Amino acid sequence: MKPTFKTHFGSLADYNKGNIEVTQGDARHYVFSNVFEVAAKSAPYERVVVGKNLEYVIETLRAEGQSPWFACAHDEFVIALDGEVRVDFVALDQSLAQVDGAVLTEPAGRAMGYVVLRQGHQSLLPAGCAYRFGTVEACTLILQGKLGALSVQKWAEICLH
Amino acid sequence: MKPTFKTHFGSLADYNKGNIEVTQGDARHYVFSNVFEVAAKSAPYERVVVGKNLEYVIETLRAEGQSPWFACAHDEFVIALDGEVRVDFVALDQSLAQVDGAVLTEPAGRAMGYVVLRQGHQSLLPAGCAYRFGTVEACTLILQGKLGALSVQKWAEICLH
Amino acid sequence: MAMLDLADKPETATSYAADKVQASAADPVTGYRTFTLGAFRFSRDAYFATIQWPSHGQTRTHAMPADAFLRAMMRDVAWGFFYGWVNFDHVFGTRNHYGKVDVYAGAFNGVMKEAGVDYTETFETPLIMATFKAILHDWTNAGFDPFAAPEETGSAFGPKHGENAGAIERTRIATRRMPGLPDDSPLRDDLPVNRAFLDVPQDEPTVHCEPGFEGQLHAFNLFKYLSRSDVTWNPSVTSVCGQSLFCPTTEEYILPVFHGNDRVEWFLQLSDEIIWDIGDKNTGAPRARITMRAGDICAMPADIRHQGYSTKRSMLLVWENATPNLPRRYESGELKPYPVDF
Amino acid sequence: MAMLDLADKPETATSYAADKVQASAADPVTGYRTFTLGAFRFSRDAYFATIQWPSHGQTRTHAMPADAFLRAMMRDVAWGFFYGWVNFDHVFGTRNHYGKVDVYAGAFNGVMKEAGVDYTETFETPLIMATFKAILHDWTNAGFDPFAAPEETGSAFGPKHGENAGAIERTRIATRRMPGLPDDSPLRDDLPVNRAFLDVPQDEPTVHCEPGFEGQLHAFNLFKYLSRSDVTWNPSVTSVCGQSLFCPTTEEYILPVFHGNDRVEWFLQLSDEIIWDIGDKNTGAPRARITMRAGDICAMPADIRHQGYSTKRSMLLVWENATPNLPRRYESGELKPYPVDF
Ligand SMILES: [Fe+3]
Ligand SMILES: [Fe+3]
Repeated sequence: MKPTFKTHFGSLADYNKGNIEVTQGDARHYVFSNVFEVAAKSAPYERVVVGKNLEYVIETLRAEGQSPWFACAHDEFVIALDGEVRVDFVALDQSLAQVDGAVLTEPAGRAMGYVVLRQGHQSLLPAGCAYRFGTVEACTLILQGKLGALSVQKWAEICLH
Repeated sequence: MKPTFKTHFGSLADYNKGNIEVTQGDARHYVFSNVFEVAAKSAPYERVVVGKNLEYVIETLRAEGQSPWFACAHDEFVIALDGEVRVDFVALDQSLAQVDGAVLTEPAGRAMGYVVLRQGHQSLLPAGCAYRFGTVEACTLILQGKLGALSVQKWAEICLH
Repeated sequence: MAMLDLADKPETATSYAADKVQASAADPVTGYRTFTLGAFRFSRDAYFATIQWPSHGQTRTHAMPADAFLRAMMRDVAWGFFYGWVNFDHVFGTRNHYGKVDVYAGAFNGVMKEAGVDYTETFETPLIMATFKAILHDWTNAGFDPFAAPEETGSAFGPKHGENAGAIERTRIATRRMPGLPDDSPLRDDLPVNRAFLDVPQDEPTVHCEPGFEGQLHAFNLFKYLSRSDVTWNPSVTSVCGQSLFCPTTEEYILPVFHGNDRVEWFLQLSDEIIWDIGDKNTGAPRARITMRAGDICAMPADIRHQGYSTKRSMLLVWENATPNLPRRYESGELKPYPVDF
Repeated sequence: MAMLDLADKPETATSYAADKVQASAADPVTGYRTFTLGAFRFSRDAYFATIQWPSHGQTRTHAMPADAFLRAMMRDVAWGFFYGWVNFDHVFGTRNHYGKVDVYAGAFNGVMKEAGVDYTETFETPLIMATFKAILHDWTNAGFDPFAAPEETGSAFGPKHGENAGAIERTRIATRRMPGLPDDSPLRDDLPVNRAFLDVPQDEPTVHCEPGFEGQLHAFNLFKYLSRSDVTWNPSVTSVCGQSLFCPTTEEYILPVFHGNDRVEWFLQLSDEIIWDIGDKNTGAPRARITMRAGDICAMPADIRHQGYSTKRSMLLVWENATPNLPRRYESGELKPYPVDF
């Protein structure tokens, strides 16, 4: 018999958060949240930290409409989890201050081009470029980067405990 | 590929005793012996107890030459483990005292017949009959019965500890 | 008599509680039904059997590979819940009260018990028997025999495909005195010799009865009988001396349960080798590892659980004691957990 | 860089210590060789892998089903001993010291440690790598792929028959920044889509570069890439931000090891569901059971071990941190075992 499989991806509108059954210890130590739930309950393009490992972070964003321009002195990566998002890139004329994480910017420089990401697509956000997101319909992004001035930590609000 | 299997039975002359690796507790509690080793080191037809569960026992015997006549008020069972043994039976004229375990007897009664057991053969030793064993070559028997006057307990001598 | 002999009775038990079994409709994706027994919930999917139970208002969950679960449940059913504890693994199991059966999760796992996330519920034997048999029937796919050694059967995994009622419904005739006697359980001459016992002699003992004593002497080839066993880890009675039962069995791969006895049990290794992992009965903490080779005999004390490993199919004589009230006598401390002081 | 990326280096390690591997001749009955590494002895038969070690002048023994052992050892080799502890089961495992590796038995089992029957020996990485690879080669039969899900491969059991070097020797190109970039690891367009991911869209993102910026923008379909993974429970790096590594992997059945990390690790469930059994890192005692569904993210603290269950093949993003000296910083207490206080 040939089974047919249905792959379950989540989305802003359709996620089913898991849970923790604790035998010993504190559920807080697992820092458990759901990126769709976090994105659903956050402001558009709020960079909410859902994972933190020393100075490194995973942020989740609700992409909705046009974002401001971001720029970052180091590589970041974005994955679109549940919808279509366009990312425009600008090569900055001036080099960025070497700080961790993204900053807001009004980019001066030449347009490099754009990528259009759909479910499961990942894009490099190259160091030293400005980038902004735009969507027709709201969707969820995760970003790999470093904790920065724009990172929002609201663990007690988002995590199981 | 078709594997060929070799089944390993033990014998008086060829046994390979196992062992106990204790993590917690006392090896004595497992009352571990080897029936071939016990039989090899015991007198012919000594009924050495190797298993005891309340009043019930497993005895091991080295069958060698002719045994005395035994009789028992309840069923017993014998298994020949490693050689040929003949068991002769006599139907006793008088009924036996209702005691546990076998007793020695000089049987008065009619010969019932005999069985010849080889490796792995099991015989009923019916209640109320006399029986004796005879072999050409020494071999090992185990008996299922009850603790009786002829049962020999020498646990410290036979068991791992 | 012996729990072992209940093996031929589940049919009856099932029939009279079958209407009480709580089963869902078949899942549209996996094809398996979900069962509830009291507050326990049993579900399976392509790979796993999942058990759920309530604890402090939360649902607790435990999963086992489906093959391991079915092998364990097959033994529990065939043995009529056996003596004492049948641990499917370190979390889930049953405890026999002979007429009622406890089903537990975590209750005999040191840490889970201490953390208070364990759960036990007691059922009438016919209801749990009917439920467990219904689970076995629904969850066993064509080609998988839970009684067989892994090398001798197909996969238990995948979505539901067919069934294998024949494997599950093997019935056994109880032995009263010794197989082959008139009105007693049959010998196994029509079963084939197992591939691992092809070298076991198939001769029969000589039985000579003098005139007038016909049928009063009886002997058979026990090793031949065992070489034709079509199941693993499933003792059956071959001699009965009062409450003393010889229950030999053939073993290959891993005993699908951790058996925690409510009395002392003895093992006499008839052929080849079995390794036993011994754990504490209440917590599961390791106690010992015992290697038994042909001719070795040893006791399983009443305060441990044991699981065996046999690479080459081997013959094991399990010796049980069916004396009534033993669980109480061991629990009260009247009887020591080990059988002999020396 | 990341231990994960050592996956393409064992060949080298093997070659330069291959002459130091201690192996017996093939056993005439089973066909398998026995290996020694320091005081450890590794043997296998039709069903089991057996590990022996010395303790107080006695030999201690532990057995595992051969399939479970080979699946665990395959991961340990492919991961280059990974971060921290790779527990093959509750008794045996390895601990990475990055250049040297501890092999232990019982040392991270609460009861065995307390009873003093544990043993640990430290080896130079090339020697243990060469030995483990030699064991994998000798003990893996034709038709068994230790990287595959049980539904996708044959049996590991039986006497030695053939080999499966292809499965064992899968090599991976280390990712420097992101797969598909020039001079970086390749995409997986030539691998077939796994049977469980046939419904995963295979479209590629649009990448439009303005003149003069050709090759400076880069995107790919990560879900497509994962849908074509031919192994299970084997993370590989798909993006590198300093010491931060995204290491997604596809999971089916049971993670063959209990991983005890020497740092905090994060999981982001990309599709379907995984259940994690969490135990104490030192004793193995149960701590929690975590159900993760698509979009769930959580941390694995540095003081636990974890083993996952995935019935439907799922996509899991493992997030690792390759910052140097982390083990020391966690062990010294400088860093708490969990990543966030709230
Ligand atoms: Fe038992
Ligand atoms: Fe891990």
